Amino acid sequence: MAAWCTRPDSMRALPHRFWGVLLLVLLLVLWQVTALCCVASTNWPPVTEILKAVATGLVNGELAQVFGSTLWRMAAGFAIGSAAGVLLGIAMATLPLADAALRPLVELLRPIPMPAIVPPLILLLGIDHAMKVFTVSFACFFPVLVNTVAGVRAVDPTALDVARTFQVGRLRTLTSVVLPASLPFILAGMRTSLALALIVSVVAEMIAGSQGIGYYIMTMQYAMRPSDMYAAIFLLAALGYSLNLALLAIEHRVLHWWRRGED
Amino acid sequence: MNARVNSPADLTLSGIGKTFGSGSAQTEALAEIELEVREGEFLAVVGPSGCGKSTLLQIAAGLARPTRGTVRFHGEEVTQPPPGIVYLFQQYGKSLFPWRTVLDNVAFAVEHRPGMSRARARDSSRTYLDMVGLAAFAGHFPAQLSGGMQQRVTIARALAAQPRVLLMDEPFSSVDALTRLELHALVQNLWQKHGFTAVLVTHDADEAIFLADRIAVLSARPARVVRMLETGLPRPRDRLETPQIPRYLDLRHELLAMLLGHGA
Amino acid sequence: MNARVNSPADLTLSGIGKTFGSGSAQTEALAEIELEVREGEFLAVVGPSGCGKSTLLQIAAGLARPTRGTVRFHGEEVTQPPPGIVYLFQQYGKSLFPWRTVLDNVAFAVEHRPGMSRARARDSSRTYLDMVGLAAFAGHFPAQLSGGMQQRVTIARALAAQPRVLLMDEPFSSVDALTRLELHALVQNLWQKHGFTAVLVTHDADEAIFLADRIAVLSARPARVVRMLETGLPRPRDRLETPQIPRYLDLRHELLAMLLGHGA
Amino acid sequence: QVTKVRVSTIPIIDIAPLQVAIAKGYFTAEGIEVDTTPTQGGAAGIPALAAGQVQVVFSNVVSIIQAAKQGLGLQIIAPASTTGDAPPDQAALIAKKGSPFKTGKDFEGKRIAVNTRNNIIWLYARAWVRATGGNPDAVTYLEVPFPQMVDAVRGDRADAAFAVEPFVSGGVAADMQVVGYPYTQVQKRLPAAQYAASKSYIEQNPKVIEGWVRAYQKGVDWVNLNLKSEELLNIISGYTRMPPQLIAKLGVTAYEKAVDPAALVPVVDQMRRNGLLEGEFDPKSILHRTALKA
Amino acid sequence: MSGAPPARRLQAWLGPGVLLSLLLLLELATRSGWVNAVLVPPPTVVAQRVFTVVTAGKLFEPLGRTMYLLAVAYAIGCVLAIVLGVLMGRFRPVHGLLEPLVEVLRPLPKPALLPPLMLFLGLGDTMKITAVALGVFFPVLINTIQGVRGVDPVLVDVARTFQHSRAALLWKVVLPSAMPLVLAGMRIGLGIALVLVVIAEMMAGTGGIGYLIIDLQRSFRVVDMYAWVVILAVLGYALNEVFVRIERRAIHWSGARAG
Ligand SMILES: Nc1ncnc2c1ncn2[C@@H]1O[C@H](COP(=O)(O)OP(=O)(O)OP(=O)(O)O)[C@@H](O)[C@H]1O
Ligand SMILES: Nc1ncnc2c1ncn2[C@@H]1O[C@H](COP(=O)(O)OP(=O)(O)OP(=O)(O)O)[C@@H](O)[C@H]1O
Ligand SMILES: [Mg+2]
Ligand SMILES: [Mg+2]
Repeated sequence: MAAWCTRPDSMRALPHRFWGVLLLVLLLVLWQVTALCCVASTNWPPVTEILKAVATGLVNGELAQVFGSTLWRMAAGFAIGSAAGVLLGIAMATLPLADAALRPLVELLRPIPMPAIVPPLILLLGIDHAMKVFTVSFACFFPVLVNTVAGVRAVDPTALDVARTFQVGRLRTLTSVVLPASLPFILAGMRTSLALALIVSVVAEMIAGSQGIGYYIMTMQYAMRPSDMYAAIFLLAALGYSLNLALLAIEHRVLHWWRRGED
Repeated sequence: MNARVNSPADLTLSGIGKTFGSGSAQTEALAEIELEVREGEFLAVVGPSGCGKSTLLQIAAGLARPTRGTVRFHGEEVTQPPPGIVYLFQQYGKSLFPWRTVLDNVAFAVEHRPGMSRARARDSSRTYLDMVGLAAFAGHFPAQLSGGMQQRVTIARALAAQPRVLLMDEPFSSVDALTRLELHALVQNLWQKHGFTAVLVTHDADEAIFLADRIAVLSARPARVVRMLETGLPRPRDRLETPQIPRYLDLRHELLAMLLGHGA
Repeated sequence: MNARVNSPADLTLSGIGKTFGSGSAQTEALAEIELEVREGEFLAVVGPSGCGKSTLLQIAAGLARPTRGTVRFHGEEVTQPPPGIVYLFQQYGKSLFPWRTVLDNVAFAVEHRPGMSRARARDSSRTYLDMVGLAAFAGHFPAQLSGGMQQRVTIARALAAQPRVLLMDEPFSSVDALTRLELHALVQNLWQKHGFTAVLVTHDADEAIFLADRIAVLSARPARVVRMLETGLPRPRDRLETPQIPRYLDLRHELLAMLLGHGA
Repeated sequence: QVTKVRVSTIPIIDIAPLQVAIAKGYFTAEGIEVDTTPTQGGAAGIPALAAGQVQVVFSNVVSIIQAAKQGLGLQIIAPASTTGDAPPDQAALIAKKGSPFKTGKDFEGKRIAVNTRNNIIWLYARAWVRATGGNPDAVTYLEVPFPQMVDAVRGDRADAAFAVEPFVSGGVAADMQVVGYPYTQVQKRLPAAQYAASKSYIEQNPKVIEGWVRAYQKGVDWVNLNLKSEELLNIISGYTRMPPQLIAKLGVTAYEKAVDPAALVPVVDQMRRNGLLEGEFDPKSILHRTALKA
Repeated sequence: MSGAPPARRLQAWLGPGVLLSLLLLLELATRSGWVNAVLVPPPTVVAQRVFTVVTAGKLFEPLGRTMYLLAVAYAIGCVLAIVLGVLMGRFRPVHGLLEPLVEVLRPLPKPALLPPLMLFLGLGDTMKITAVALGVFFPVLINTIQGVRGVDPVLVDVARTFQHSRAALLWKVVLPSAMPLVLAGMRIGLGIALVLVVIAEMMAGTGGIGYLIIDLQRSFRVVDMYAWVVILAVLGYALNEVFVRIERRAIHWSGARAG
């Protein structure tokens, strides 16, 4: 039974991520060894080479510039997509007509992968920032929308009646009751979107443009500099990891009042 | 005390009927309710489970519309929550805003009123928190309080709105038995002090007898008022002594016999 | 009746202590509990909020381990839930499986036993559902029942396991006052019929007096047994008549005075 | 006053003259400010051209012909890369060292990796198989991105790959060998890639296009004169991100200043033969006069 | 408000109405030359082409391939994620062991993983299935962990007090309680899977809808391309609808689902 309710004390003694980080390190060592002895491919450089490339890229500022350019675009797309998702989500959850009007459109657009609609995107938005920011917002939009709708619908009618019995107006009810009450859902949607935003900005940069991580990865691959390519991928993983942690920390602060276990 | 019981009608429900759904899925919750709530009195409404007590109270509060009949508050027809009537919900867990501190939850009742600054709203809220004995917890969040304390916050919030009528829907049913006894005493004191009109919906015969001046007994669905009892017990009432008074024991016997439903 | 009260000890708690956390965040919930539960009796445990009643009951059920002391069930030490002891949870809403029908929820108690086929498990479950008056609802899902009905399902499930000891943690606190009265009668009847040992944790003085043979009163945290009352009221007890007996009124006065905590 | 011209490019050695012309200020001298924007091949570049988002696009000849045939209204204004009279090329068919493949016949029933099907690499892989005595339909063509081709051959997931530089040299330096140079072996002086602009833009801005081509041709002249110069290597390294030593090893070959209309005919033939083109098509119709001037 | 039939009928037609008017607008825009008809063909032309594709029976081969890849990859991704999710949600040490790896891999764009995937898995279905399964894996995993964590301790204690074994606890209590969240994750995963299958077919294609779309795009056969994009959208819509129905039946007991 012990393992079910409490974990063994030997495990608890160490911070529980220790073993996970150890596993990660072991996998990297395995990579290093295979790269040196068994896998004869330029596309599988030793980890030490990659780390060297990371160091060089960081020291000469190139990687910082590459990442900065992606982050900026990602942030813009994320902000626009999330805002649109929240606004439309509230509209769809509170106005049955808005829901009826928009739902089929939304559900049909959702499964279309971005590379399939590059030509009309280019036609409407060009091949620069606008197009990339749009694709990022488009991807961020759906999780936030779906979660906002679910969150607003889950607001307890009692909370709305409280506002009514105290004569609180509709707009104020929206901002001071509905929005905070659905915040946990909205933030969960935004966390999904954040990972998507990173992925989509990188993919968009791979298709067109001369900046950012995606372009850097492609160029390095075509220039036969796989170590530099993997350096960018390593940093990308680190970036994604820390962005998620950052949003979790924000969530923790904003939602300190929200306890999951409770029904 | 008796002056109150004979004062003019404050809130009048006449010919109230309510039917949910339509066609074959129709539920008639309220049949034809006639009820006069007198200014300043403490009225309890008891009735079997699901008979329509909450529906009735929500209609009285203007939170729901009746299918038939009218509600008048000081002569004016009630079609939406009117100023002066405040509804106290059963589920304190759902009616407090978990993202607001205790103080700001109370302030919610008044902060939006014209001419009310945030600072003033908080000041007056503090007074009411003090009345329910929670001044020390102003900065806490609801989740940090016990159930009984949370329900006290909702009481403070309701009072902060300075209602003329306070409608309470089973406000004590979700707290533990001991806390319930404490809250009974608290509500009785506040009511005596502030002189608002109180309507209490409950399943609990003891609670109704202990708190109310008059008790309206509803039938099973569709609900009608089948009896109106005057308690006539002296005030202030005491948790240990009052239940030993013969009049109390008689009322209890009568009410329970009716409710446990060995017929009507 | 009195034969029961004097029967040998069935479940013995000796020197039970429980401390949560460590270092500065330590909470001592139970100080040093000595308690003998006699075979076939109905024991109530009352005490102030948060004093450690649930903790005590969980230790007795083998669901939690004490920091100090031992629990013995018929002489054997309890370290995990032993066959023969069943725990009835307060939150019926959380302790029923929403994805199982009412019948299958009851069958959960026995379906895994060796030699028990699914059909037989269901058959016997039907019998117990019948006992709590829910035979007609076998195919419903818990969400389709009222709170009182749900709690009846958990009672049927507990009985289906044919326990020798039934531990109940405030089983009636989340249902409405009238339903509570009905459940009191139901539990009393089932207990008289099946002859299991019953331990009931509650906040409610009336409930404890009405149901129990003996009442253990706990102090505030860290809990100790500060009083043990014998009710000695005749059985079967009746909801209308029993509370009018002077002995009942005396017990109620005594217990409430203790619990409302004007000192110990 | 200065006219802005956006050029969609691919960051490979072939656009060296364009980059030189930018670096040396030849465009500025013509009153043109060129701004390059890399895309992943013609699939993004040509729609951008049609949408008016870029004015000039670098693309392989097959894509240009296909786009023109589908009515996207574009014309070649200048040559970009042309193969020589004899091997080696920048693109080669490679296989594992010691493998027995010599001719197209040997590849029947085998797998050749190409970057995309229905495009120039695929087209000339088929043409080469046929030209060297094999049946192109008896060969399987796998889509593999250029950087992964050597891995695919090495891992026996393909028998050969039609790869481009620097992957050809990289493979040969390790464990690959060149089987053939399909471009030149099928067609000498193959006009592999060109710069194109949209018809409407050309009509509205004939002077700009002329100036653009003049500046570009100056770039070609400079490159052809400085094929081995350090400066050229640095310019190429700047946009391809390949180390200059690697570029030096690969070698930069001379560039053309005009497109030979006759050279387009066999390309169109090959496309027709392999099902990429149906119906009438006159290659001259897609050549703007600036592409013809020597 | 009172649920009168005309109002409800209006609502039912509103969505398709909005869709149709948008298409009509597009039709006018392309016909009148506002929008470059070569890049964005009129919807009627595309609709005609969809009709031709369907009636000529050219639909099934690519659709079948795409669906096959989708089904296999989706099944693998879901099963792995649920198994690992239950282990990670239930056992802290397993969680500690795998969490950093998961969190590092999760935000990586799958196209960036293509080089090593191709190196080790080749170009065939194995590679594509792995890439897609990986995309399905993460949302399902995360939701499963959350679902398993959210199992009410009271339910676990119920199983214990009735003497159920650990296996039964897992099977009868933990899995069903986590089911609403697992299914929600699987629904997100389904959307991602379709997008990824299509992208995988685009990147290393030998067939399927994705390959067709990219091939048609590269050869500028825009009408055909849009015909397939429309087919793809309808496929995604239909898959989601089917899933939602199954989900509703499977967890009819859970009131929590919305959206
Ligand atoms: N929105 C609704 N739609 C349909 N039926 C409803 C609705 N609200 C209430 N009802 C039905 O009307 C009847 C009365 O409900 P109500 O909640 O007023 O009873 P109650 O006396 O407050 O019950 P309880 O004792 O459980 O608090 C019930 O049968 C209920 O099912
Ligand atoms: N897992 C735990 N970790 C830390 N402290 C705990 C834990 N469980 C209970 N406690 C603390 O132990 C004390 C006793 O808790 P318990 O739930 O047993 O009290 P109770 O008498 O059942 O309360 P109630 O009247 O609210 O049911 C409380 O102060 C509680 O905060
Ligand atoms: Mg009610
Ligand atoms: Mg407890």
